[in-house]
Amino acid sequence: MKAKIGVYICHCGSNIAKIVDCEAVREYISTLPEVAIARTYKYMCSNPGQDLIVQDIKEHGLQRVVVAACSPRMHERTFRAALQAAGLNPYMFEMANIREQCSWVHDDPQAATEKAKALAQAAVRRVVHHEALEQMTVDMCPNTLVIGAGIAGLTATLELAEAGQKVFLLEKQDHLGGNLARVDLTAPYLDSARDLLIERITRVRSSGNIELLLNSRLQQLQGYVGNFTATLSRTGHDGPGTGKIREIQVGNVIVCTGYREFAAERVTHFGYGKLPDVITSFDFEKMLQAGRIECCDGTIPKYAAIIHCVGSRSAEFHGYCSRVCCMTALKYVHEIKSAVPSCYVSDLYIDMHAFGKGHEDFYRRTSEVKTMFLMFGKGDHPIIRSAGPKDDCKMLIEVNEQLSGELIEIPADLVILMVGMEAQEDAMETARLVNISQDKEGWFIESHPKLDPVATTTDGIFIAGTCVAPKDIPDTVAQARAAAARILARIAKGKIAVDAVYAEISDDACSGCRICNELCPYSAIEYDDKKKRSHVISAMCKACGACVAACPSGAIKGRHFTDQQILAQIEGVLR
Amino acid sequence: MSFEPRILGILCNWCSYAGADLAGTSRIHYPPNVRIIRVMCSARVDPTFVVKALVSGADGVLICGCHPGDCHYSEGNYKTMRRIPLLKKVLKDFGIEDERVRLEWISASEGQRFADIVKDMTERIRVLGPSHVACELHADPRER
Amino acid sequence: MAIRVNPKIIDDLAVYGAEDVQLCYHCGNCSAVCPHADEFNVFPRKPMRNLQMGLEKKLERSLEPWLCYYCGQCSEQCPRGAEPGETMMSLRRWLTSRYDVTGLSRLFYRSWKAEMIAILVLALLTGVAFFLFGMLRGDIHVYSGPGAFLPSSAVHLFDWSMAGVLAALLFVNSLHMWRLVFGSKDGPKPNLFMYLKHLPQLPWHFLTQNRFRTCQERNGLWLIHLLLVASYLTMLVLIMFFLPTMQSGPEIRWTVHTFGYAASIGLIGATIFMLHGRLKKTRTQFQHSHKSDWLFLIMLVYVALTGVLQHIAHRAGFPVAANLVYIMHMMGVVPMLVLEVPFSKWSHLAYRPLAMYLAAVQRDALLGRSSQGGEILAPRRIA
Amino acid sequence: MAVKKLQIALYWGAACGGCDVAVLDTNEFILDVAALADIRLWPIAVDGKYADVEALADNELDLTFFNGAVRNSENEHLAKLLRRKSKMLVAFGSCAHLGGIPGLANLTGREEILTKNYLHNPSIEPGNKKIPLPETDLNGQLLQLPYFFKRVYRLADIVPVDYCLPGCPPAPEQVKLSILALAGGKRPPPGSTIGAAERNLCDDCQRSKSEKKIKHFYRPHEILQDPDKCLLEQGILCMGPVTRSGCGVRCPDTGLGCRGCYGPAPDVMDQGSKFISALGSIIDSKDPHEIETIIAGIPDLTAILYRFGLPASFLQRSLKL
Repeated sequence: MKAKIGVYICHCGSNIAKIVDCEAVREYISTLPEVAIARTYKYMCSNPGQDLIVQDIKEHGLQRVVVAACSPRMHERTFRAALQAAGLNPYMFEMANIREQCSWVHDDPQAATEKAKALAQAAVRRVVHHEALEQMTVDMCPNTLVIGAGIAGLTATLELAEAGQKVFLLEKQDHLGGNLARVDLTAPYLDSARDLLIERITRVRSSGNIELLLNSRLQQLQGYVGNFTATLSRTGHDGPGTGKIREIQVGNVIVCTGYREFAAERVTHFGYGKLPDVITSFDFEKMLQAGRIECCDGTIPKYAAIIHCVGSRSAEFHGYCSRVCCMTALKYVHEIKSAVPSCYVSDLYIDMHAFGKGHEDFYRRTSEVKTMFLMFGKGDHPIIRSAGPKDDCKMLIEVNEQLSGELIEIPADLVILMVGMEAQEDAMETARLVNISQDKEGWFIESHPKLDPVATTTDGIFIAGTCVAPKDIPDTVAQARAAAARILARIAKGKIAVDAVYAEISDDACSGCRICNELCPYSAIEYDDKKKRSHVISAMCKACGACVAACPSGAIKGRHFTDQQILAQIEGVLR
Repeated sequence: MSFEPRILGILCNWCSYAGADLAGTSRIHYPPNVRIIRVMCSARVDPTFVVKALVSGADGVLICGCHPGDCHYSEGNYKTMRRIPLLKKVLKDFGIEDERVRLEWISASEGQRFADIVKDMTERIRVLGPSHVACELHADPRER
Repeated sequence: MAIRVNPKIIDDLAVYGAEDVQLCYHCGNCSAVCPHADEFNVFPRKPMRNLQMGLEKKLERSLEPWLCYYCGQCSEQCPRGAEPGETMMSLRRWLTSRYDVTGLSRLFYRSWKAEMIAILVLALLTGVAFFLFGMLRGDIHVYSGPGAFLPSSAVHLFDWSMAGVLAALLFVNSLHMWRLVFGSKDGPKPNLFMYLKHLPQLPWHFLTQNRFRTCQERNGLWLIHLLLVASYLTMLVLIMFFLPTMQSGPEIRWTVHTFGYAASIGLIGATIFMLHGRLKKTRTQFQHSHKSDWLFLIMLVYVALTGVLQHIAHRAGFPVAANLVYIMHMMGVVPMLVLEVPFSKWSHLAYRPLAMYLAAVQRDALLGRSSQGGEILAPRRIA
Repeated sequence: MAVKKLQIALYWGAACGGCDVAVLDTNEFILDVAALADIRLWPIAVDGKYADVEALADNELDLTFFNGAVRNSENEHLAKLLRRKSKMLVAFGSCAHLGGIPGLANLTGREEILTKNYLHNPSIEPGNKKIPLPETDLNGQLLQLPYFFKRVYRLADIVPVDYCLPGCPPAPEQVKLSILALAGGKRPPPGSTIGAAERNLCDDCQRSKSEKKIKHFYRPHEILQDPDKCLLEQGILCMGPVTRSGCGVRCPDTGLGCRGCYGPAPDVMDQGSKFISALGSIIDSKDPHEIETIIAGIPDLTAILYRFGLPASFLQRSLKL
């Protein structure tokens, strides 16, 4: 039975028509036996364009549709919706990309038209083999697992709990607050970190919907979006029930495991660990929280120096900028000047990144208190040596100052190293447990850096805060709330549609060779010992097709990307 | 008229197909000899597709995937990284020039790189000349 | 060898008027907009940088503050309000105090009360001295001619001796300036030929302040300044060489006095203009006025006015009044010349032309050295 | 008159005779066949001549087993002749079904084969180094020889084939069952493969199968094998996963990787390229250089992948002919 196919060639205004002779393509395509109707139109993606398709489906009973226009990444969803509106299964549709990959990139009209004909014919040959596919819906467990109880974890947990949803807040340490708990004041408005946290921690402890699990770690995560089973274990050294294993059912997971500060001793030329008065930013925060700024021997420093980009923006450690240390350094200048007005503060930086709200004014106010700002080159690094007996300071910092072009020596009694951010040491393990990937620096990879920053390619796993990339508190809180909001939106829908495109194994073809079993990065393929057959969990399958290509008995069929469809398309495009 | 090679391009949806689209939006011109089909991941490319393309008259096959480590499905391109060399080792025994089948890593932001690779491959295959794989495949066995 | 930074310098310079220099974050707009900055003298940014970092040695050796005529464009451009123009002005004051070997200049700039006391004491001394001199030798009723209260010959002698002392002081300080600029061992070493080649620049800049013209084409301050200098020089010549005729007879000797009147009008007019400008802050360079600026202008007006009064009194036939005003005039002139010229703002009449001259010599020396492969002091391209 | 006996014929093209022996291996069963049927042509066992076959009426033969590939004009002639004469033509054994071992000749050129065998062959005395030609004048008489094709074809490339009975040689058990099935009247759908299962060897292979991550390939004699663990997992190239079952897992049971003689599974179009896909997936390395060394460790990969099915593959032959 010859399938009735409608082919629509789009002018896209002049974007395609300028180079590709759409009429010639239409004529050629109409000669193909499988094609019932072939039309050209100015803007297929416009409403009248889509109505054209809907009318043809209704009047001529078209069973399959091909649109030769822009990239499927652009309007495949639009046209599928049009088919659905006309009552035809949305997967009975194929697009030929004759704009981004033809008219826009070729200047010879004749060759471009020939190519457009081939691409259109390939789509027709492929769509002949398309099958109707239905989207599966799975019900959604409303509980959420939040990993990490820093400012991001606390914010996300409260957002969900106060919306009436059950939340499991998992924290590997024995206290809440994460890295923010180790900080005294925050830049640029110098409000106290303690106030930010205390308010949230009290609300977390008093909320009925939150189950707080301190000293606990994620052991294993199985299942798929809406139906995860998380196995947790308590790691507390003493506490009751150490090592106790517990299983919980959750619908979504938010990973906000935060960051680890860069180990300053790795930078040998700063002498951290050898020179007692060279301390890291977190050591200085402890001093601030204790309320006294003093050198190791208890004396008040006459000269203080702050060095930026320790471990960040450097070839041998981390290339990225850790974003928060510049403003934190200026915060330290303010705190030193207010505590010890007579102290001369010098600030060694590569570039002053004052990009956020109120940062530039903060930077200007720091200049007004006569801080000596010294710029050193990106590849260069200052060297700290202890001073001689006749010097009036403990240490001397030698640096190749860029703004004056001079090699200078700076007196310093106290040197604060602004250590950058690094991925947590267990980030690799966390990533493997929840099946998300890491970039080469160890930060988790988001689904789309601009359009989808809090989701990951693994459905149901969200990421927020500094575990994604270095960022300051406002961005972290914004991401935490974004993740929580997306989960609330899903919970509100109740059901979750699982994509119709996935792989499936036919039982009578599978010979149990198990070659496909560990190919799947999402472990969506299980082996049934009794029946000696492999089976794909369709909800977890992301339709990458690795197993479909690998199955030596051709038993795995990639829905919407079957061998038959692709081979037909290949033959069609090489006509 | 000089020989115009016909090359099949099999591009992965998340990186190389997006890169080819970027070449389009940035109006980076390249020869029209490569005709692209889209697969979800380069791991979906079965070497049988490449062989089928060669016997269906393709003068060259260009397979593109994400750079190792960037794969949308985290490990897909590693499989391609192993299948294509295996295939090329076999094709050599069939007398098919090594440059007719080519594997390249192209990220979604490398429109220019995709155009350059297409230009380079088209020129190399134009030099190699048409592929004889398809012709006299089904010819009468008796011809001398 | 690394140069030691001195964070205290910036506080010292605040006294000389550089309040906002720490706001500068080195965008370089000021140097870009300055008509006189070039690859050898990147100012005002470089001096401000040395000032921020407290590189005293570098500041001392720099001629750049003198190359700036404070047109004020840089301060208008500065995104951070760091007033680079004002900083250069304060650096000139600091350099004047640095060049001065006696240390008085430093004292005067640091506390204007000390300067006021010194002026008053000196004024009283001169007043008493002249008065006694006049009472002993001459008749208060006689202004000029034989038996005059203050005979022009005596005043003449006094003027010349004071000029000699002044010239000596200025010469010593200028020599100190030269040593600071070229004395250091790693600095450029000009040869005699370079000194001679550029020698004509010294009188040229002294008389015309030509550089002031190029950066002033917008508001004509150069013309007024030129008028002031011309008037001052004419008055100097008249007093130094034609004092007897200036002082003689009640009738007006037009051949000399016309110059006198023109010079006086020029002096008073220009000074009033400057005073008005500073009071009303009409231009960028008049926004901040250091005490030494006020003192300098006030004394100039006082001396000019008393000079005119004394002349009128004498011509109108009031010899006693003329003599008294003459003493008051001298009570103004002596402190102005003795204190203002070598130790305060007026010393720029010597240092500026010398700086232009030395800068030209320095440029040749640097070009010479660079052709022998030496490192040019021009800004290094930041890698 | 007596019920007409079954008219059957067996012929061998470019073959080794193993398939005919396989028919004999059915032991006494062959006697029952002889009783039931008239064997009109069986060059290896019966004295029928070509002329007798040409004398037959069309479709007079009920069943013909054609084993061996089509290598020269004589094989082609007989293939066409037997097709005309028989109702049911069965491609018997790997050579007829896929091209078999002779098919490997398609990797080298005709001239190369003839010069190697007739000129450089060490066993030829110096005087006799001559390449036989299709027609030679031997002292006044015209001597004709079959024409030596440029490459080897499977039977299905020359004439339409009703059934394929894979195997090199087909298991005697399968031969018996096939004869009974075809003779017995309840015939499977035409064009299908008989005497083999629908699934691959792994289905019948008793070895335990678990995670497949191969760092290095070995030839069977190079390692001490674990008798009950999957050979592929031990690094021995076994074509089992991509080859139809039905042979009783003869090779893997003896510690030798399956050689793929039963041909690909029903949904697989090219046995060699499909196994490349599977093999590439289970090589355990992410580093291009390490991958290179692992692949270099496989001697003569093409011959292993297409040992029996070269003419049946998409490419069919090397371009070096």
